Amino acid sequence: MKTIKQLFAILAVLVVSFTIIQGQPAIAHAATDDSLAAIQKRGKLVMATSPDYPPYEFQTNQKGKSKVVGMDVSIAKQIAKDLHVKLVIKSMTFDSLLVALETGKADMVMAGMNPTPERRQSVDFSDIYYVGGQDFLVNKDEASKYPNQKSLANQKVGAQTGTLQYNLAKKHIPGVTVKGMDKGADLILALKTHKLVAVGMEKPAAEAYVKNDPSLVAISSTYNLDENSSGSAIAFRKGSDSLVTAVNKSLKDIKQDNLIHKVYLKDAGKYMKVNTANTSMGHYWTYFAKGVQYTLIIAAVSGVIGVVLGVLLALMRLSKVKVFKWLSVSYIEFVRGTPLMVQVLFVYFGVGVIVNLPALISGIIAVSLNSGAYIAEIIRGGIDSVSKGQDEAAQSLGLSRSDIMKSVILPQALKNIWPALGNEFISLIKESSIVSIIGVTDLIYQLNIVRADTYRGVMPVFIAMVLYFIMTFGLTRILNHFEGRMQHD
Amino acid sequence: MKTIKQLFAILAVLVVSFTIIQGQPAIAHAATDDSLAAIQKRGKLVMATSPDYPPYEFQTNQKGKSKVVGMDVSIAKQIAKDLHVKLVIKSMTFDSLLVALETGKADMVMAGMNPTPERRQSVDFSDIYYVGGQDFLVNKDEASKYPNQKSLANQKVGAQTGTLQYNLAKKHIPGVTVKGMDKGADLILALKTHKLVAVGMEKPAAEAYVKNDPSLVAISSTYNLDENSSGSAIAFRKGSDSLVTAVNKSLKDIKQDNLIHKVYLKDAGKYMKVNTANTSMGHYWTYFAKGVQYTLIIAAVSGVIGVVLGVLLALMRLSKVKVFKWLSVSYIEFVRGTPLMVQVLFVYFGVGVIVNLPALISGIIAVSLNSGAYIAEIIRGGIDSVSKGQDEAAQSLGLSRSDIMKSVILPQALKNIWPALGNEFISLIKESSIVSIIGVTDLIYQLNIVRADTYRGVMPVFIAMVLYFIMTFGLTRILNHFEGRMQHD
Amino acid sequence: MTKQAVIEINNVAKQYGKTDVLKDINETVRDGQVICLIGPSGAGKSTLLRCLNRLENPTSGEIKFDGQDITVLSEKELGSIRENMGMVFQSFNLFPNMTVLENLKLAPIKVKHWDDSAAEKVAYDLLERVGLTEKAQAYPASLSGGQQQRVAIARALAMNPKVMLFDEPTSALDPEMVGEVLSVMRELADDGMTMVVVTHEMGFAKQVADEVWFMADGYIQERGTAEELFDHPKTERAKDFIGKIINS
Amino acid sequence: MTKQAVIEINNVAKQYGKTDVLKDINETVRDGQVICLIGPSGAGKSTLLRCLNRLENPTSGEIKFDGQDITVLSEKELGSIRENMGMVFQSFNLFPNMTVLENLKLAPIKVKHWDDSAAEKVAYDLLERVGLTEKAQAYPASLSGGQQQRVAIARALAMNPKVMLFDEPTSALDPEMVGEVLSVMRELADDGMTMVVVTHEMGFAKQVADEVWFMADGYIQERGTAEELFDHPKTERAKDFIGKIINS
Ligand SMILES: Nc1ncnc2c1ncn2[C@@H]1O[C@H](COP(=O)(O)OP(=O)(O)OP(=O)(O)O)[C@@H](O)[C@H]1O
Ligand SMILES: Nc1ncnc2c1ncn2[C@@H]1O[C@H](COP(=O)(O)OP(=O)(O)OP(=O)(O)O)[C@@H](O)[C@H]1O
Ligand SMILES: [Mg+2]
Ligand SMILES: [Mg+2]
Repeated sequence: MKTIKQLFAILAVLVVSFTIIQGQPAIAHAATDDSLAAIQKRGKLVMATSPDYPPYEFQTNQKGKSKVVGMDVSIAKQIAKDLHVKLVIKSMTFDSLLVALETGKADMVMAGMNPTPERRQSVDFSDIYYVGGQDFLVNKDEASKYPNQKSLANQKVGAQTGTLQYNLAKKHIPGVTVKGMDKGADLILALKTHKLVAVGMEKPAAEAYVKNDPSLVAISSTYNLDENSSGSAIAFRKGSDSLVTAVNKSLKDIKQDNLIHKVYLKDAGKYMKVNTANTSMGHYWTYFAKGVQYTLIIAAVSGVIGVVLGVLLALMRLSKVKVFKWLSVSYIEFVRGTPLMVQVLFVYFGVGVIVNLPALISGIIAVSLNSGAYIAEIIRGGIDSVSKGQDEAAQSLGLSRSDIMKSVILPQALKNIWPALGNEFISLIKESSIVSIIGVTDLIYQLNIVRADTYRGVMPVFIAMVLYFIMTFGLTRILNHFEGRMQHD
Repeated sequence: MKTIKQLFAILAVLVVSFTIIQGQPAIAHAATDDSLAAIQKRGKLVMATSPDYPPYEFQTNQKGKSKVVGMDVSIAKQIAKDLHVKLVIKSMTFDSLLVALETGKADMVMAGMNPTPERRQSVDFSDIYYVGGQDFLVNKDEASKYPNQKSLANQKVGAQTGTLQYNLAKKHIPGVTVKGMDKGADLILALKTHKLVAVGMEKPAAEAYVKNDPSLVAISSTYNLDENSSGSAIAFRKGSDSLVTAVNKSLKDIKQDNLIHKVYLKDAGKYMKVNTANTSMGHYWTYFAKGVQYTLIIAAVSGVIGVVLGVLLALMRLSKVKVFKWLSVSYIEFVRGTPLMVQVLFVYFGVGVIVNLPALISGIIAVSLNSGAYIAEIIRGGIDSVSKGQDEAAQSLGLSRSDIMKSVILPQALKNIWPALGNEFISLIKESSIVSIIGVTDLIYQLNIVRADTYRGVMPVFIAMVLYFIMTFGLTRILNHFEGRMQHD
Repeated sequence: MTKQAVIEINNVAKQYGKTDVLKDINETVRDGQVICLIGPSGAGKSTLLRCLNRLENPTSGEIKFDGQDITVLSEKELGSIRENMGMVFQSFNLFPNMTVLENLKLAPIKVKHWDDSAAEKVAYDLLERVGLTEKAQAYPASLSGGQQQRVAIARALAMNPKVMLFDEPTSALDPEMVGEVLSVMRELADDGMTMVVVTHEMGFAKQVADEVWFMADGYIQERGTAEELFDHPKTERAKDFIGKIINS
Repeated sequence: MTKQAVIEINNVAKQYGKTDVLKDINETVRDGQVICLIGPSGAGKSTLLRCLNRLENPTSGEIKFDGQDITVLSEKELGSIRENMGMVFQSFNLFPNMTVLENLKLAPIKVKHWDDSAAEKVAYDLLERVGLTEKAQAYPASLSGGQQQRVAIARALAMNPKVMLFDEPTSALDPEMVGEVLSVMRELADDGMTMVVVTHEMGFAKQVADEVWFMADGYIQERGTAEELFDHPKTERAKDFIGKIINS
């Protein structure tokens, strides 16, 4: 994240510089620095931030109301207090922050921002108030075994693929095996399940995890990184010397009292705890509900199409026209001989070449085509299961082929295949789970989102499992009910 | 990639600086600049590079021999020619390049390297020889519709998640919907299937794609980026002024003749073509072979464990001990009521909490536990299918319960369930595809790798499909053979 | 005066793959005759019967019904022949998804396109004839074997056929139910119905049959009245067989 | 002098759920007697027979075999009783996964722990007795119904039982095969085997049975010689039933 933020910031600066050079009316680059006076006159200090980077700044829900909190916010409040003004917080995306500063929409920017040389060219920075640095998370029960970076030599260490942490670990820990994964939650899980001994992470993030999970501890890295790349400072419009000086005074006091570690981070941690409490499984029920909904939609639609297709294929297979028969047999055998997963990929990518299909439609098509083949075989089996005597009795009464099918064979076949058809519908619910691989938001997909969001590995899986069971079990019951009503004997 | 490379380089520089400050014996920072003379005396120019960044530099296989080629290599050759020396290429990881330079292991570094201010602090750079910039890939048939960045307003544009391109597009194209995906190949596919109208990409990468795929064209972006972030230059040890001057002269000639675009990139493209030719599906057979191997291993091992488990569960279900019966029924119903996919996740993450299991073992356990439940039902069905008369006849002869099971019921049951058991084994081959989601290198997983590697979406899927069909069809044949041999009547 | 021939079987042969089931059958069934067909299992009795209404098609030879060769009829034209030939099976073959009444009404409505009330009237008449009026609304599964077979006979009669074919109508029945079915068949014969019956009920054959045919190895080996055939069989094959069934 | 009682049935009743199938049975089978059990379908004949060797356990009452009450035996102790009571079923129930010889050898080897050659000798003796020596290596599926039933009888005899129970042994057979099975049974009776036979073959009953029991509605309604019962049934129930089976 930080990496991307940095890049963004660079670009933002470039764009801003460019804009200025182009002759846009630049605001208030006063030669005489009235920055502090102006604020005190207005009575409010506008801070721009991007609240998606706990514990620096993040949103929290309290009694249904969203609020920006975090270490940076605490510091800003202290500064505003020292300046005897009110603090106003403006939230925006990270890359808009410096633009907001330049265009006078904010007086300062606090967003865990590193005072890189590029940025220093376009804005002023306060003193560095916090040096994040790099940590490793390890399991508490192994903390004595892995007390420091050195002890990780020759071990398995995880990091997000393509991040600074990944490369640092690879480069600086001798003999290490660095295991890259995409999601932070997966890394934590792998750590907790002892698939990894440590996970490299930026210090504040690591500390956030530790606060949320008592079974983890953070150990500091001993990478040598320079403060400008890893420390955070407050950004101001160029030439806001009086404001910077005032703010630095506040920061100095904050540092002297060690407020950041003693109070602000702890407070932030508390909010994060609240966040976590709010985000217990119950809190995510909408996610699961959406997943269940999609799963049922896919199963239902595919089931209906599958039956239509199945009847067609079964009639083709029983037909006397060789080509139809052959087509149907080939189709059925091929579909039943290959996994649904590969069929889903094939439809998504293959049919996609011809027409542009959303993932959901692709998924439904693939599942329908698949179940059509199975249902065709069930129907054929059902027709075969009606004793030959029934057909002969009907024939010897002089009934026509189509009357025999309609009045004698099919009604009995339907009764006979009802259980098999029911099983197929139940399979559909289960097999629709496979469409998650192409990004359809079914139950499995939603489960993975919840897993990533809550850092909890097993619980969402278990809940999904129970939900699936409820669906299949419920359907079984419904089908049994109808089966009972079809009995004549 | 470039983003990561940059970060790496920064760190490398930091580390190198640190090392030097610590008093390590620094090599040959001669006050008098003999850099050029030394090279000419030795008669060879050592270039360090990291050959994984086509078309800048990359490895190519020709007649089985691996060789570093690319635009940078062509330029270096020209430089060496101009200096009347031989070119020696040393391959290493990107982050070791500047270290190699500082420690005298190389005379220059060419690796599509951006001359950032940080780097300039520790090394000297030549003039910028190539400005990569940012491109968009669009479909050739829509090229007239989307001739430039402006035309992409309000459209769907793709980029790799978390990259510069993603953020640039999001920020600078009005009304755009940026669709992030993990893999380049998936983006291209989405583009070609018209799920996207354009894909943002670094210019050289975009050009590489265009060279490989005649249905795509690249259009330049109009982002304003500064050369130091997007241009490439050659790095030298600090103070190599004479060498830099000589090299700049060569570069100037090269630029004058427009050799880079006219010759070098085209040559690189040719090699990439060769690469692509070599990497036709046939070339990837080892990937598919490995996938088939793993798929078969998983299916076979799970099948064996499943049968053992199935017999156990079936006997428990038929036993008179209520607890056994209840346990078995609950297990079977729950497993059959939930998708294998969620079971795989559950075992991988759930059982992983207790013991540390590799993905392959987790996958096999999940598939075994799953098939055990189905096999148990098949076995129970088989035992039920033996007519009650057989049991009564055996009882009335005075045979003991266990003798009846062993000599009368089970042999007949086995014959009856053989087809169902066969179907279950065939299902196993197909269902093992699901373990790919936890990273087991089965056929589906391998298919995805090939897909990413070859930029070809449908072909690998199709091949995997055919391979699956061959496996299931082959197994069907084998099973039929054995079934034939079991017939007494 | 010999009555008019209803069914003429000329040189009929039937093969399944390489096995000859019927070898060279030449027989005539005349109006109002009751023929009993006996013979060991596998002799080809069912096959011959099923050839008569084209449930099977003979491999060669011709079968004339009312002078018309039915072996050359297309699938579509068969309906009219089959209307005139009722068939009753060993395993009853009632339609389990319909009530008794619906079983009886189905063919008149679908084939003869009668309206529902006409079909219902005939159905009730026939149910009375077989003594099952009170079972009209029952499903076949709730009936005893004997009752099912009587319904099956009524169902065949609903089409008002000229000939009735019976394939071992009582051999799937419990002994105490055999009588009720045979008595229905006896009444039918007394009413002058032309019948071909595969059966081993010698008592029935002796009482009702105008002619008994003994079939074995794909040929009609012997033909005669019940007394001639049961009491004085001429061929060895017939002697052996009749010895066996009387012996029990 | 009345022979010694082999089986004594005292106050036996049997319920399935709420339906009373056997209501109060009190009978005795003496050494060497042949009993024929007749009665309408569902009367409880099979149930009574199956109670005799504890394939079913009576709900109340006692069944003594050689003076020992078998209704109180545990599952394990039943083996010794069943060795002494052979049973033959309507549907033969040969083990299809074994040859004829293996069918015959199984029980002697597994239950009596004979060695293979001793079992084989006895098996061949019995096959000769039922006239099927040449089928020793055949699988049941390749035999006709009559042959299968004869093998089933031999298999039961291989345990050298004191009593043989038959449950409609000929009713699943084609008519011409009934004779061969009945003649094997007749020989068995002539050799003095104690037998309880559920059958409707009146000829067989008249020739062989010492006593015929007529069963209906869960009771033995009437008991007597075959002549008494078939020709002069006393109860209405018996008259009706016997009328039906003679009528056919
Ligand atoms: N569809 C068929 N395909 C092949 N062989 C057949 C077919 N139908 C009958 N057969 C064979 O034809 C022969 C005569 O059969 P058919 O049913 O006509 O004998 P049956 O005299 O009616 O005997 P049963 O008294 O057992 O009914 C038998 O050997 C039988 O196996
Ligand atoms: N296991 C069982 N559970 C419930 N009811 C049963 C069971 N076995 C038999 N019955 C019922 O007990 C009654 C007597 O059955 P049983 O088989 O003894 O009659 P049966 O005299 O042998 O008749 P059949 O001549 O048809 O063989 C029948 O109504 C039957 O439905
Ligand atoms: Mg027949
Ligand atoms: Mg019975």
